[in-house]
Amino acid sequence: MAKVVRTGDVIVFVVLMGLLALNMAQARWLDLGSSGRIVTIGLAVGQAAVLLWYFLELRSAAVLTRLAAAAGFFWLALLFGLGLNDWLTR
Amino acid sequence: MEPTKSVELWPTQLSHHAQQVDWVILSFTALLVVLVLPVFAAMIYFAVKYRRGSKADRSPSASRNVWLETSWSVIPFLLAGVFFVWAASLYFDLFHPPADSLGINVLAKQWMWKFEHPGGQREIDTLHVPVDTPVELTMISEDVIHSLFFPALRIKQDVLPGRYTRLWFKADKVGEYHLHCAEFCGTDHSRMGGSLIVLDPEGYQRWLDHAGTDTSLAAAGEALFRKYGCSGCHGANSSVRAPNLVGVYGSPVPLDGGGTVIADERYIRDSVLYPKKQVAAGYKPIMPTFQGQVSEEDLLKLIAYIRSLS
Amino acid sequence: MAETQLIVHEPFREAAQQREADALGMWVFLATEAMMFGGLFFALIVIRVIHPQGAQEATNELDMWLGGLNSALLLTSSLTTTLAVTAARNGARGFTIGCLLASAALGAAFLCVKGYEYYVDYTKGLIPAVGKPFPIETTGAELFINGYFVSTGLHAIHLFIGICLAIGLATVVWLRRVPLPGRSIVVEMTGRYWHFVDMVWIFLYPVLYLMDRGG
Amino acid sequence: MTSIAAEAAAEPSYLKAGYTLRSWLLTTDHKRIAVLYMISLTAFFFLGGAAAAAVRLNLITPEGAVLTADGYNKAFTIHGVIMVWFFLIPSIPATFGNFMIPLAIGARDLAFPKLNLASWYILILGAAFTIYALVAGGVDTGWTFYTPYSTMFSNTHVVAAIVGVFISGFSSIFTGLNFIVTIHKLRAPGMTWFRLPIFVWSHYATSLILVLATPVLAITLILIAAERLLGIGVFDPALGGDPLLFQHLFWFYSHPAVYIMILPAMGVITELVTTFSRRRVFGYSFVAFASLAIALLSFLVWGHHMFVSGQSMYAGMMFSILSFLVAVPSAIKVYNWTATLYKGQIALDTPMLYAMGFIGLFVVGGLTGLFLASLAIDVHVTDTYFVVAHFHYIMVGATVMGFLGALHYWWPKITGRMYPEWWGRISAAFVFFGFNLTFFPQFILGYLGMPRRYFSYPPEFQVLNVMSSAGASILAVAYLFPFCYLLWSLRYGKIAGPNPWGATGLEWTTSSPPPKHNFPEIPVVTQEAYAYPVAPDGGAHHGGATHHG
Ligand code: HEA
Ligand code: HEA
Ligand code: HEC
Ligand code: CUA
Ligand SMILES: [Cu+2]
Repeated sequence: MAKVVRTGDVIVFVVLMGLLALNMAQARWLDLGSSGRIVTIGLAVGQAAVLLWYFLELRSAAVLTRLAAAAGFFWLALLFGLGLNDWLTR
Repeated sequence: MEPTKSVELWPTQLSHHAQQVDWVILSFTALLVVLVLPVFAAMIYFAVKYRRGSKADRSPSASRNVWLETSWSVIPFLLAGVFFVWAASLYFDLFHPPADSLGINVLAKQWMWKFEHPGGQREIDTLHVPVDTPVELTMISEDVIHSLFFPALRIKQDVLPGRYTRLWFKADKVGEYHLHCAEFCGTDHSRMGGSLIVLDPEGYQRWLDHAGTDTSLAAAGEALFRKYGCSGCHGANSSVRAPNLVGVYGSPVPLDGGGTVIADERYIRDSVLYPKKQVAAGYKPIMPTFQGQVSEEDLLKLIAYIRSLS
Repeated sequence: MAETQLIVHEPFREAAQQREADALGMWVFLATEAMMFGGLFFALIVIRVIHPQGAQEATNELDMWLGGLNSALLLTSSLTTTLAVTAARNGARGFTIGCLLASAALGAAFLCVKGYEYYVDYTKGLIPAVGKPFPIETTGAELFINGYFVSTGLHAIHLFIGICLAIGLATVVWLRRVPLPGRSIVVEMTGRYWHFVDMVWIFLYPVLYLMDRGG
Repeated sequence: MTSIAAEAAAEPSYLKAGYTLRSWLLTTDHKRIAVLYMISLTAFFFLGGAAAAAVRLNLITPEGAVLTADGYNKAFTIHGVIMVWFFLIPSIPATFGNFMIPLAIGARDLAFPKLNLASWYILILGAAFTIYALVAGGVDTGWTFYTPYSTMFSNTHVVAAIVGVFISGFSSIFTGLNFIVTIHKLRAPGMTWFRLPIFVWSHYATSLILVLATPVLAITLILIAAERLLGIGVFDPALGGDPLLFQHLFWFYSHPAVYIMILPAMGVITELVTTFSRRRVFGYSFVAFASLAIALLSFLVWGHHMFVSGQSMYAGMMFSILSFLVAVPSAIKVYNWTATLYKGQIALDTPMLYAMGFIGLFVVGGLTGLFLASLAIDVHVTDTYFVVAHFHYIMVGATVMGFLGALHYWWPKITGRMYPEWWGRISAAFVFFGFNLTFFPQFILGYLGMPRRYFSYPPEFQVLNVMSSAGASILAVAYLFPFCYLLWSLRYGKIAGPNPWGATGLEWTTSSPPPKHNFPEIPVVTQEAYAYPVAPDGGAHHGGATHHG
């Protein structure tokens, strides 16, 4: 069993839960004003990065696989960046 | 003054802007012809000279040339860039009407255009304007998206439900011209048009007098201001603490929670329909929403009234 | 021994090639899924930008503790999924089956909590087109809540598919129709999908429940 | 391995691998699936064409000659929907891409053959919904489904049509996914990226767009359907929603989609120009990377469809300059094709005529695209026939010509028969003439101020409209020619050898039509693409590949 349950995975899980707790606490008890949005998203991005890197094994994946994963995010950044620009400058 | 029925190959130029747009497209065309004529000529020339079996010189030649390729992609782009700037600056002007424009309200609905002059004169599908005077249209739709298009002025602007859009022009020739709806809006989209009638100033005045109306927009707005109960709070001797609307129009309003906005048509409209969206600093958000009670047409009158207070 | 069990299917010439192709195919598929949810996130953010007030009031209607519980459930299911993949690679059949079923159970628990939340929303009149009229007057609030239903609904559908996959996979592993570790790639691919669905929630939760809360 | 190879050597052509309907409908052979696509897409093209015929017929008189206003609105909507989603987007990729990519890279099939078959069924299912919407009474929103008209005001079969388009999107996504994985993972030994034919590069770029843009359309259509059925209001101003949000999401997909429609055709043209001038393409790497550049840039310009929509002025300016930027890689392609002709051995066979027609019409369409990208010009001509002319020059003038060029070029490979050359050339000339007569007058109409989607129009526009309709009838006949003589050639055409054109490319090294498993043995590539000269019909011995074993 020791071979199957790797401590690394458990640590990653703990980190993920920790980030979740941090995000909830921040939203509930801290009033960060307008930078709160960035903090919330930042913590989520952190969680997603950990998930991608470890659980989704990008850590040991081929360059091509990493590119495929990055492509999705890059193109979403295009949508958000160019798209929001309209509302922010109207 | 009937729109011409014969074939025309170039549309009338009714404004300085129209002339400019024509110049942009004509000179841009000239540039592009210069850029691509060699391509077409070379294609035909090669097709003849190097046709299979011909005795042309085919000594080996490079199958790539980075400098050549870079230059024929970058130079046309830079040349075209001039036209980007020119066209963009004309576009910029379209967003900046002169301050002394004659303001006319436009209400679009399936399938008609309603125009309201400041004096309260109203017309449907026909718009009378004075020549050589900047005219600014404040437009809103009661249903779907429409688009007001004046080919002779080379301008159009979508007319949205829920938000004012603007269009301005200065017609410089007396006459009658087409106006169309250019955004697909259902069954009678193609019939949602009419005429733009440009009159000399006296003619316009005469038209205004004839089109006669008992009340100007602002006066009608004042009546509505009482009818909807606005004056109950905003009136001079009201017991409710609400901002005095005298002089509000066009001036900056500090907002609750920071920031300021210029009180333009859009802001006033939002204040009436979505009062909680932007609350004026120092007041309680007690103003009720009038959504579903005040029609777009009445809103424009209320705005005209508030505007007349400054 | 892993490779001997691997059957090479038609267009492929060798096992490694097939494996890489499957992996790449899965990632490309996940990228398309990301774009699809991305459009929805874009809509939600735009609503937050144009109606900050309404969106905030709507956010306050959502129960961040139930949402947080759901986040925890899904993160745990991601752990069990990872364990399943490792176990499959090691040929530990029983443990693989156990972990897959645990993931499915955690996913089902998520859906139950979500269902309960929807029920609470129903009693408050938040659900569009049914029940009581919408309680909040501020513009944008109703819009935001509707966006919440579309996005959590779409996510729930994805999770439901994931649960079916996990149970189905556990069954075929149990029946030895998917021999382990030879075909552990199948567990791996299902795992990828599962983690992805979790990742969507990782973003949905803060965007829907946490952002701009309070006030 | 060896046993498969021995089997393949004796293998009959893919056409003879079974004659039952079942052997076609359940095939996983990419070549047979390509043929299934070809048959269904031809049907869709004629269906969309019939709607175009109704449109043009109606516009002969200013008051509308044959239809009612509603009927007209439904006609151009179904014309746009069918032509875009059920003809042009799948056209070249799903037929020639499907057939040729595995052959061109030396593979036995696409990476996921079953998924490939599923893509075809998905497309047909989508088409079934769309056609249901048509026969149940039609849709009248235009192919752009603009809100709030489509969500709150139209009382036609919007949801059925949207479901049809939504489903067809998955066909696109799966095809793109299949191509990406195939091109990455199934290239024959020695087939490096820089030995790939440009046709494959351009399909790779197309697939990127298919995979990254289509899902956004899917979610947008879901939102529309939800709004129409449940009133969720995301695009509804009455609830505070913003119709411009719809437009942003729609064009985020639909502008890249127009490059889905042109990139594969550009790949075809590169094959045609090199084959028929027996020259290596000038500046291979520029042309290859131009495809990728177009794919990337295509995602940055969508707002140029919204210059007068009420979008912010700054957004308009940004999208305008970015649109100018897309012209750069397109210019590279055009100039490099021309340079390829230099010192070539040019033969003006039918496919080459289509290629030259493509270049000419694409340039006109592309340059008028630049006019549209220029802000002040677009304010005048947007939503007029100028735009209609622009996109027909590219989509019909260029892409459909590219499709016909590909059809003639690969016909011998697909069917094993030659088409009649004389008829081919005559029809190409007719298509070119009919096309220009149909669509050139529309540029003038547009600049004069005739709005698009108009059932009736001011009488002074009649002369130009009649010209356009006359051109359309010539065009219709010109499209029927190839339909007839290609069918004829299936039986009576000259038998084609493996390489009738003397072209490079692995597809020409195998027999015509190819055996079920494409190659007797997986070829090993030792040369760059377009390594001319090659002797005609010596395919198996010269095609830039050697066979081992
Ligand atoms: C295959 C389809 C296709 C393609 C490839 C293109 C290519 C381009 N399109 Fe087009 N377009 C459509 C299909 C297509 N379009 C459709 C369907 C619509 C209408 C949708 C609707 O509303 O229904 C539309 C609408 C449309 C608009 C909006 C019009 C409006 O509604 O107001 C604009 C505006 O910028 C535009 C621009 C361009 C540009 C800049 C290119 C460029 O990519 C063109 C690049 C090519 C060249 C420039 C030519 C080659 C270059 C040279 C010969 C070198 C010389 C060049 C230089 C000076 C740099 N298109
Ligand atoms: C790939 C795309 C594609 C293709 C190939 C075509 C092909 C053609 N299109 Fe299309 N068109 C669009 C895409 C396309 N179009 C789009 C996206 C729109 C916008 C829709 C919208 O506004 O929402 C549009 C709109 C559009 C309009 C504008 C309508 C309006 O705004 O009011 C017009 C008008 O002339 C037109 C004409 C034509 C013509 C004459 C052809 C010809 O090339 C077609 C020639 C082919 C045939 C005619 C078929 C030949 C066979 C037969 C005729 C035999 C069977 C027929 C009968 C029995 C009658 N099209
Ligand atoms: C119940 C009292 C009440 C009524 C009735 C009322 N208002 Fe108001 N209004 C307020 C208060 C309080 C404010 C300031 C807080 C805010 O901005 O919401 C306000 C703000 C405004 C503003 C913004 C002015 C500024 O300085 O920012 C406008 C414009 C306005 N109201 C117009 C109207 C019109 C038009 C009507 C009638 C159709 C109306 N109001 C009816 C109470 C009222
Ligand atoms: Cu109003 Cu079109
Ligand atoms: Cu575009």
